[in-house]
Amino acid sequence: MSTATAIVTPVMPERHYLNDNYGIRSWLLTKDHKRIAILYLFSITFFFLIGGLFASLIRLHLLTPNGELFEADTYNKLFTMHGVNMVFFFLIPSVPAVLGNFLMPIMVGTKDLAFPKINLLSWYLYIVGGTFSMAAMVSGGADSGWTFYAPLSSGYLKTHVIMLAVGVIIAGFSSIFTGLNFIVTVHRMRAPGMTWGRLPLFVWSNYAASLIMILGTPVIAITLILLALERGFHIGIFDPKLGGDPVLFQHMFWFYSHPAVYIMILPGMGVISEIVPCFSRKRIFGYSFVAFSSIAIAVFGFVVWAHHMFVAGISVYSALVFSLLSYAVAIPSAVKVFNWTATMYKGSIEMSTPMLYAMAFIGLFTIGGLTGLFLAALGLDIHIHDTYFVIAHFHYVMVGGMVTAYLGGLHFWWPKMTGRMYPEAPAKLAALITFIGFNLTFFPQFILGYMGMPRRYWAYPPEFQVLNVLSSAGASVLAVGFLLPLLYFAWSLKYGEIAGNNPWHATGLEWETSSPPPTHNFHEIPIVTKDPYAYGKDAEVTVVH
Amino acid sequence: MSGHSHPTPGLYLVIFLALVVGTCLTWGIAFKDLGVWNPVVALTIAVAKALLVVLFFMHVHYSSKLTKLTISAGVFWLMIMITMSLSDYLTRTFLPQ
Amino acid sequence: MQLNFPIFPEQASSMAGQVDALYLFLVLITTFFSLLVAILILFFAIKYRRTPGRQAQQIHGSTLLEIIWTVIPLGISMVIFVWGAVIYYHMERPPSNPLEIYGVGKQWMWKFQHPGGQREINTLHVPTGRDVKVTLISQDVIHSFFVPAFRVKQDVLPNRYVFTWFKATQAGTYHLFCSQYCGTKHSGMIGQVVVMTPEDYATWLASGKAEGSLASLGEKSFQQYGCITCHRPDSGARGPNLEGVYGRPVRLTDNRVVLADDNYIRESILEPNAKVVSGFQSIMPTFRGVVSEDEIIAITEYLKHLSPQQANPLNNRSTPTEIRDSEVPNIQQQNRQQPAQQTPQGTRPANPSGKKP
Amino acid sequence: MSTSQTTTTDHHPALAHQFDSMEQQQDASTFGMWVFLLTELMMFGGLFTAYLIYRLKYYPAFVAGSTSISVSWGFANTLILIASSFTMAMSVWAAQNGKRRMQVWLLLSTMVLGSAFLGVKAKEYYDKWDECHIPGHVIGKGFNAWGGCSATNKSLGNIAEEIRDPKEHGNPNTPETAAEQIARQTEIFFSFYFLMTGLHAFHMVIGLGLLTWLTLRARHGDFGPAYYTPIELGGLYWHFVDIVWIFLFPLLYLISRHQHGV
Repeated sequence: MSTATAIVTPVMPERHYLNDNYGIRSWLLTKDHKRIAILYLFSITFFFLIGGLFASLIRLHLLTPNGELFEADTYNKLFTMHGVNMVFFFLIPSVPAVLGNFLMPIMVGTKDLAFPKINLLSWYLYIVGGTFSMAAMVSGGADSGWTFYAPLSSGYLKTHVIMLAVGVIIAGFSSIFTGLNFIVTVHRMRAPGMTWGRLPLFVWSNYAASLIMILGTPVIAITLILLALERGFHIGIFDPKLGGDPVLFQHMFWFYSHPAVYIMILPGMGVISEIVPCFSRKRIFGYSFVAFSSIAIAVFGFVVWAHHMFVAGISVYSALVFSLLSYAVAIPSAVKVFNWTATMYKGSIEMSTPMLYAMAFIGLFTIGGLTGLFLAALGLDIHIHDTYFVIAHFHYVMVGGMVTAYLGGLHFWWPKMTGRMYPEAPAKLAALITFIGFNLTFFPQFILGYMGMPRRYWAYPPEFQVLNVLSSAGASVLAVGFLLPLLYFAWSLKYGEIAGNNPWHATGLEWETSSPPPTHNFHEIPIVTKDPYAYGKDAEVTVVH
Repeated sequence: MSGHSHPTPGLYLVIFLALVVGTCLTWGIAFKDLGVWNPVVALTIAVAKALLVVLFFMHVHYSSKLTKLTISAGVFWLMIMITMSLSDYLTRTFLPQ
Repeated sequence: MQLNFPIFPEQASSMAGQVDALYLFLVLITTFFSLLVAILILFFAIKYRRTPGRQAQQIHGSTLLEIIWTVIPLGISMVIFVWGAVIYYHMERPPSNPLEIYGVGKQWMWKFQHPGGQREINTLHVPTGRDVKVTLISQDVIHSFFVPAFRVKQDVLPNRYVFTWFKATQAGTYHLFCSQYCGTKHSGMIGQVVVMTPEDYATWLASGKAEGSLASLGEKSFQQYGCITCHRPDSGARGPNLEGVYGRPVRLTDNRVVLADDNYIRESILEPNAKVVSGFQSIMPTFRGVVSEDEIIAITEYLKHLSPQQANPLNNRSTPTEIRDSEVPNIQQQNRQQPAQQTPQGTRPANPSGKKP
Repeated sequence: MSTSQTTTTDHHPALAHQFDSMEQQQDASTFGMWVFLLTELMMFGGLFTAYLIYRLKYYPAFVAGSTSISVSWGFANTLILIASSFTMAMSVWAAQNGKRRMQVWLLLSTMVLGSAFLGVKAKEYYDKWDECHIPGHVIGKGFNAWGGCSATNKSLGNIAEEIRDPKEHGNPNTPETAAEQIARQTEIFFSFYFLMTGLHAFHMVIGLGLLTWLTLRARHGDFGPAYYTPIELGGLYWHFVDIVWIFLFPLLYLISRHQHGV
């Protein structure tokens, strides 16, 4: 087995998962987790572009205060479809279903996930769910907002809410199956010697996210089923006119949808925990604290949901409890940020593209997380709830955090997935453009929100225009930053440098196998004898065959 | 750890009879007026029956700690959902003074 | 175009300063920690950049550091929690002797009713220097009453009264937004809050074209819907006498004691069988779909005037559980035998005016 | 498949390529099933939470609704389902001990009992249809807690019965009587009744499908002491569905029965 060094020119392996067999059937009926990851990569990119297109139209519309570009109904459909596409069809599956699917089995040292057929089923469910949501969109759209609040969505709107809800329910089951596969794989499929203390942090964080997927997602499924039934058959569950309670919908919705933001961010944190040690040439600082903070976030994430409902008419005492618990989630997040920072201390830092994204992540996530404290503080949340402050906050976490981490991870493992390097210069440029565009887009929204501009407004008072124009200008920069990688990734498939097994000289089992890996990941199942992130003088020998 | 040992048909039969008795008990007690205790008793019997099914029919008594942990986690999360939702509903009428 | 570019909202209520203080404190915290992390990252990235011949120094971690950066954020966040909770508690506590205004939200407008009978749409006039309590309800979906300059917001629910209160300090005109997405014209469900000095406000009240006070409107409805035929003070009444009921605890048939507040009265009109007063049959028909939210508000106001000493029931009581049995007025003294079978006529109120709503 | 020459040990035909041994495969599959049942638990849990909140809110209506459904059928169904759980557990035992014929017979009896359960359920649903207790105004003849559509009123509890009022229809603005309010609120009870038992019955139908497949494989002789994972997983699923019913029975059928008798 050749270890990539500066002297030996890397070569493509003769056979790998991409050329093992050919034809459309070999892809659509594949049970190989790596191919399913590639299928996911293409499909979530599609939904990301659709969602991004809607975002651009929203920002374009908000250039002027009086709602001159679209009708109010159209605008409402735009933000609904933007939210649904991005949350359920991009953010939730992004890192777990693409990078996680590709890497989890390799990282724990096994040939595949525990249930390859269920893994494929999960992709098909995703596609069916996506088809429903697209169908709802092309047949006229839905304007319930991605939060589907009853009784508006169940009794008042005349759009395709049921179809959209069915799409989300089906996509939910896709995510359940991914989570189930990850949990069983981590528990039961680890290579000899791969103890829990030797698991890469990417595995830990995906494991934590999987816990949320399997425990939370069924609740959103049943909630949306109830909503669809109320809408379709006029049975009274949430609509007060029929005797229901609209606040109950919010409880049940946020029981999933709050933890769901950790489904989105936790795997992203896992990516960062891989990139930072690799490009600092240094062990992760406080491995066990980073690992357990993921689990802590997953568990605490379930007991804070009503902080989305402080003004919704919940009990005062309940609000106090939920506010207090919300701070419990902030602590493990802070622990992670400090540990990543400390990892860089006295490292040997190489500023390549994944590292740039990781650094951007740490900074933007810090802002996103800290502004979460504003929203958890009861008296302050009353004012900024449902304003652009909330929008800015969660975009800092979701785009500044999650999407940045996803892009960083994609760059980091691109050579492993395709066997070729992406071009470094345009990639660094794209990272920079994304960073600038992102801040320009979303920072003004914090101010807008505190000024009192409510979210989901088709028209707004003129004094908010300057900040909105700034934000829209930033969005156009951001769009460029997001489109560039599409171009150079495509270019690299043909013209990229041959990567070799381990272009980053990283540790971890995925770098021990060839790039791209063979169909069954390893020629021989590895026996693990070293801690993860064993950077330093014995870095090159982590695996004994 | 009893490894792969599993219960015998005799034990299954005993469990089955216990479940039947439990069901009859639930049914019988439902017609006695126990005040607020009616649902409590009914649910206690239901929990006991469910435990019998889980431990023996589903072999959890003979399974690994991981399985037991998995089930406890499920029950724990269900309780979180129920109690924390109710924490809102049951304290709504209280206003600060 | 004139460049109108504020970055901080106006402060026009007694609460605004408190909220802003917490906000600025958090801005400081955020700036400090964001800068700390950003500077550290950039400093490390430059200082420890990869140079030939220099190796990274392996450090496994430090439990002491982990404890420090767990405890410090925990401490800071507890300060924020307590601070935020105190403000919130203050916001949720109803003021004593406020000016009571009722608001009804519907797709896509706000309707307000003043105690003097003045009605407004999408505009709310309030005086400075006085606690104003706005009791809110929605006719359809969830809306949210949001006045940024006052830093108040409250989701307006269908089927249930909620309230918010503020004390305006600055005369002026401020935005009123609906901040909970409520359908097509969500962003059109806006209005203004006009804050006036008490003198101007008095002038405005006097100039308003009110058809009589809210309570007198309520009295009219009370008669029009035939409530008066059963809810009479005499001993032959089929329903409880409502004089003096508002704001008092009442005992129900199942021996529970509830407070006869706005929500209870509304529920009793719309779902009369839900909480029946002890000693009475549940024979009252429901007025769901018959009586409008505005009329319910007026009737409530009328009942309030029938019990003037209890105009603000919630101010002198902490929780319903503290109501002692001795305090429960005995309004079932006129308890009489009900015939087992009611005739259809008997169950429906007589309609003296003869006109159906 | 060029590089899959890794497993050199005994290769059972049912061993999937990603597992090293049958033991690992069984372990992983059983654990996977449990994780799946966890999601099922949370899904039913959402319904149970909502049920609980409305039960607290509309207790009299829930009593009226509950007493209108036949406790005898519910009781019988509970016994049937418990018996089917017993035969299911026994069939797993038979598979583990290599008793092929017994296995098939036990699976078949489980299916018969499961179908009997669904049959009873269908009968109960039909009765509710007949009494116009289908909530909503889309399916059936519209909800009418009076059983008004078939003019026989045997359904509501005595709260409504005592003060029953044959009010004239037509004017939507006529105020409802007290009895009608309870009747209207029982619609929520029936919403939950149909949702919970419906979701449960849906799981039963899927379970019957699984059992059919298992029976065919058992007849084929696929299962024995060395390999019985599918039948064990089917058993876990079936028992879970049984447990859900163990809770549904008291929650739906037995609300304040003592007030009203059988």
